[in-house]
Amino acid sequence: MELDDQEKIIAVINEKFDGEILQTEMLYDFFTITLKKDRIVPIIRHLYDHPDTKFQYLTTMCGIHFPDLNQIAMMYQLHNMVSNLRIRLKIYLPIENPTVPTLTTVFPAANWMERETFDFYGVIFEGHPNLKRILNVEEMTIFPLRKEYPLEDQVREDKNDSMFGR
Amino acid sequence: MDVKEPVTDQFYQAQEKQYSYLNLGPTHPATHGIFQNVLKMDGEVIVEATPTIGYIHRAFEKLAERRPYNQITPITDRMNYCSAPINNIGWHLTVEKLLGIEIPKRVQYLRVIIMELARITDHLICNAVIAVDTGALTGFVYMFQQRELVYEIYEEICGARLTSNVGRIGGFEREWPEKAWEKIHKFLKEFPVVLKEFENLLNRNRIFMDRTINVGGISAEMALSYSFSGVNLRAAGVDYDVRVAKPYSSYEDFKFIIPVGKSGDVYDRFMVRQEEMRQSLSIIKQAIEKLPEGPHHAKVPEFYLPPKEEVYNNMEALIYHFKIVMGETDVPKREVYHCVEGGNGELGFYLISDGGRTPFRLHMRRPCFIYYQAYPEMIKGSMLSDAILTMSSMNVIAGELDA
Amino acid sequence: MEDSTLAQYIPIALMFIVAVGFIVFIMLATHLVGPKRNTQVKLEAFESGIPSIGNARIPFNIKYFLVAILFVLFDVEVIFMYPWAVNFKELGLLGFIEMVLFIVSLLIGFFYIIKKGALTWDD
Amino acid sequence: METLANGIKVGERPEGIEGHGFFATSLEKVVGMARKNSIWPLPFATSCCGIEFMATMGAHYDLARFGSERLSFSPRQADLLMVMGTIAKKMGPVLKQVYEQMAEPRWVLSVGACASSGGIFDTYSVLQGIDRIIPVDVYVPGCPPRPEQIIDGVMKIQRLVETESLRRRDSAEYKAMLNSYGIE
Repeated sequence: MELDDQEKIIAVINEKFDGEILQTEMLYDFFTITLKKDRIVPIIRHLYDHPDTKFQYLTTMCGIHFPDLNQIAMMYQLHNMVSNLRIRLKIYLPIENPTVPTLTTVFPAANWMERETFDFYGVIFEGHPNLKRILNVEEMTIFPLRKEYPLEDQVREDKNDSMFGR
Repeated sequence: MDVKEPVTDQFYQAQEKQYSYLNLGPTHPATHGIFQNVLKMDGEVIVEATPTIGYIHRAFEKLAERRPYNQITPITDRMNYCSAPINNIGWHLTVEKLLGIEIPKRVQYLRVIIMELARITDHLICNAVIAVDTGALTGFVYMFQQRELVYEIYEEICGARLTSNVGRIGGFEREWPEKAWEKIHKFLKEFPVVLKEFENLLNRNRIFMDRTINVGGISAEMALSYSFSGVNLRAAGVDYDVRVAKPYSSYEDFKFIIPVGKSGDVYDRFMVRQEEMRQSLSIIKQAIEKLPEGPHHAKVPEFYLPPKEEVYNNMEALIYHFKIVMGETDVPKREVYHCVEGGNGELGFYLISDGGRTPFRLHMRRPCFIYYQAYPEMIKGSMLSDAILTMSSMNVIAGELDA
Repeated sequence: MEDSTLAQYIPIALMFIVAVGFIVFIMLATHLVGPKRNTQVKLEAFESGIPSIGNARIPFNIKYFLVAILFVLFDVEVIFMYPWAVNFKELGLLGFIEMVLFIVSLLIGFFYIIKKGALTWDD
Repeated sequence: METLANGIKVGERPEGIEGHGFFATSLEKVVGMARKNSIWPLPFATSCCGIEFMATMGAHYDLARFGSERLSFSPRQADLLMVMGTIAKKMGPVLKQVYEQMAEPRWVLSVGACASSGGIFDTYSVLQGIDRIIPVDVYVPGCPPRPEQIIDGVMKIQRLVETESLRRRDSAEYKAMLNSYGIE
């Protein structure tokens, strides 16, 4: 993605949301923009509609837990199929109450992706049609993908750690 | 009571409409996998479907955070187990992109050959299952026999039949044995004949066409809004294929067309897969003709296990060998996303490494998980038998659905 | 040999008894020999492993019932044609006319059904 | 395996008193032999082992040679519950329900490392082995096991079926074993 494309995208964002961009960098072939957390959906809607950018395909979305920063990052990847451009938007949420407005208004595909992120990281998506756990058992209380929870399930009795020299 | 007005009408309006609930549940022969749909039915017609998934959720993403980089390959081929080599090589391409390893041309061509073989087997099983769901049971047995031939090719190359764990970061673990080439040539000669037979059985078959044409269709806009990718998107009319949009592993050297459907129904998906199998065959032939000479792995000993005689003779190889086997190789602190054209869509790996021995975060873009959301939309108002046909034509694989 | 006509039927009766007897014997034997464990869970309805919701006995559309009954009706009509078809030659022209009358009377019923709209499926 | 005059090999028959034109043996042996060669499997196929089971049922390896041609997807007519693939915790109650609704006498074949012990997925969401919730008769190792291994597992089940006494299912220790799993 050449330089002028990057400027164009930054210009489009700054046109209506000046000061929202915290940092932009070029990671391999992905233009990554880190934004403030509260106006993410209007920005994505703006990128969706704007004739210069027209990012109308949500490739994927996931959460990332940074224990040392005490934050949960949300990563959205958008794709403009006509001009084959891909960008990645990142926002950082405090771990106490990670809440983000839902993206299902713009992309219906975000429905299950958000439910999965809620299931793994506990990020609350305001306005989501039915925000429930999708992959895990409903009665599960912890958010398993967070770093502080162990990988193995704790109720097993046969594989105690002495066997593995831990 | 007014005699002229028939009594039944009042009785009929008085009763509000009752629906029956059918459980297309986890253990159901028609779902070809483990997902559950509670169907709200009015007689035979489906009014509403509420899916429930996660019945074989195995926490791949958490598991990947505890394993060194070359030990994650066995996990990836348990995602879409119908075409395991594509997942493995997709993962290896991601790590090589992160490390910036330069892959020799020969390895890229070998990878293209085994990925196209895997694509053929994936489409084989899906088309055979569509045939089974419309009642043509014999098609499945013949198609599965072809899959056995490809299993034998996998055995020659990497020892395993289904979960192949093929290749390493940087190339293949050994040069492909002579027997593997023999079997590939035999497969290339035999398979088109059987594929032609299977097509004559089904393509212009009156029953098959009536059962599949404009059943479970989806428009291009709706497919894009639900982030479809792969065969289901191409059947809806959008010609997006990762091998052409973002060529990887020297796909740009080969000439192949992308079959595109019109109305996105089951018949289009079936035909797109049939044509893609033929395109894969032509890619394999081109790759075999233009196969360059050269090593079967890149010169990067700190990630690719050095050969044994080197390990015994010089010191660096011994250190590299020890670090790789103990999984202590440190990876620079970077973030990368790489996507591959999998059996049923764009299979992406979003990898963040924090310099340690295991990935900090690995998110897998699983095409099944994303496009299966549209299933309740697609079967609203259709008959029950069409709903089962739509599900098998979308090639939803449970392992990839709830990773 | 006055009971000869009756005697002819003994083999058929024997074959009938053996058939029915075999079925009864097998059912009884498996019932007695086979182990049984009628627990409460086992007697519940099996719905793909999930406790079933809703109730199956609800009023459903009349068209399903109509199609079934009409099939039975016309199937019985076909059964009457078998004896006629077997000795088609002996019955000659008279038998043929009788059968045509029989079929025409049922065809009238068929047109009535079509006009009445009993067979329209997607309302 | 004795061969007749015209070269046809005869399967091993249960021992019994043999005379001119008759053969007498205990009812148990006859019922055992009948059951052994007509097992109806319930393929509880969840993930990769399910695809390997398709290969076993395919023309190349053909499980039908051992008498289990007819798969029964409803537990009512199933004799052998073949659990193939990973069983997550969400799937546990479903498996227990299917097992309890199977008609007696019933056997369980746990195919693959995931079903037998959770396999490589030692994670928070996977049931570490189905013998935590239902009694298992034969375990088949492998991830996924080759079709020959699955067939070997079915042959071991056949040996169990043949030598099982008719009154085992009503005996006290069988009931105690079931109660230990919470199945009455």
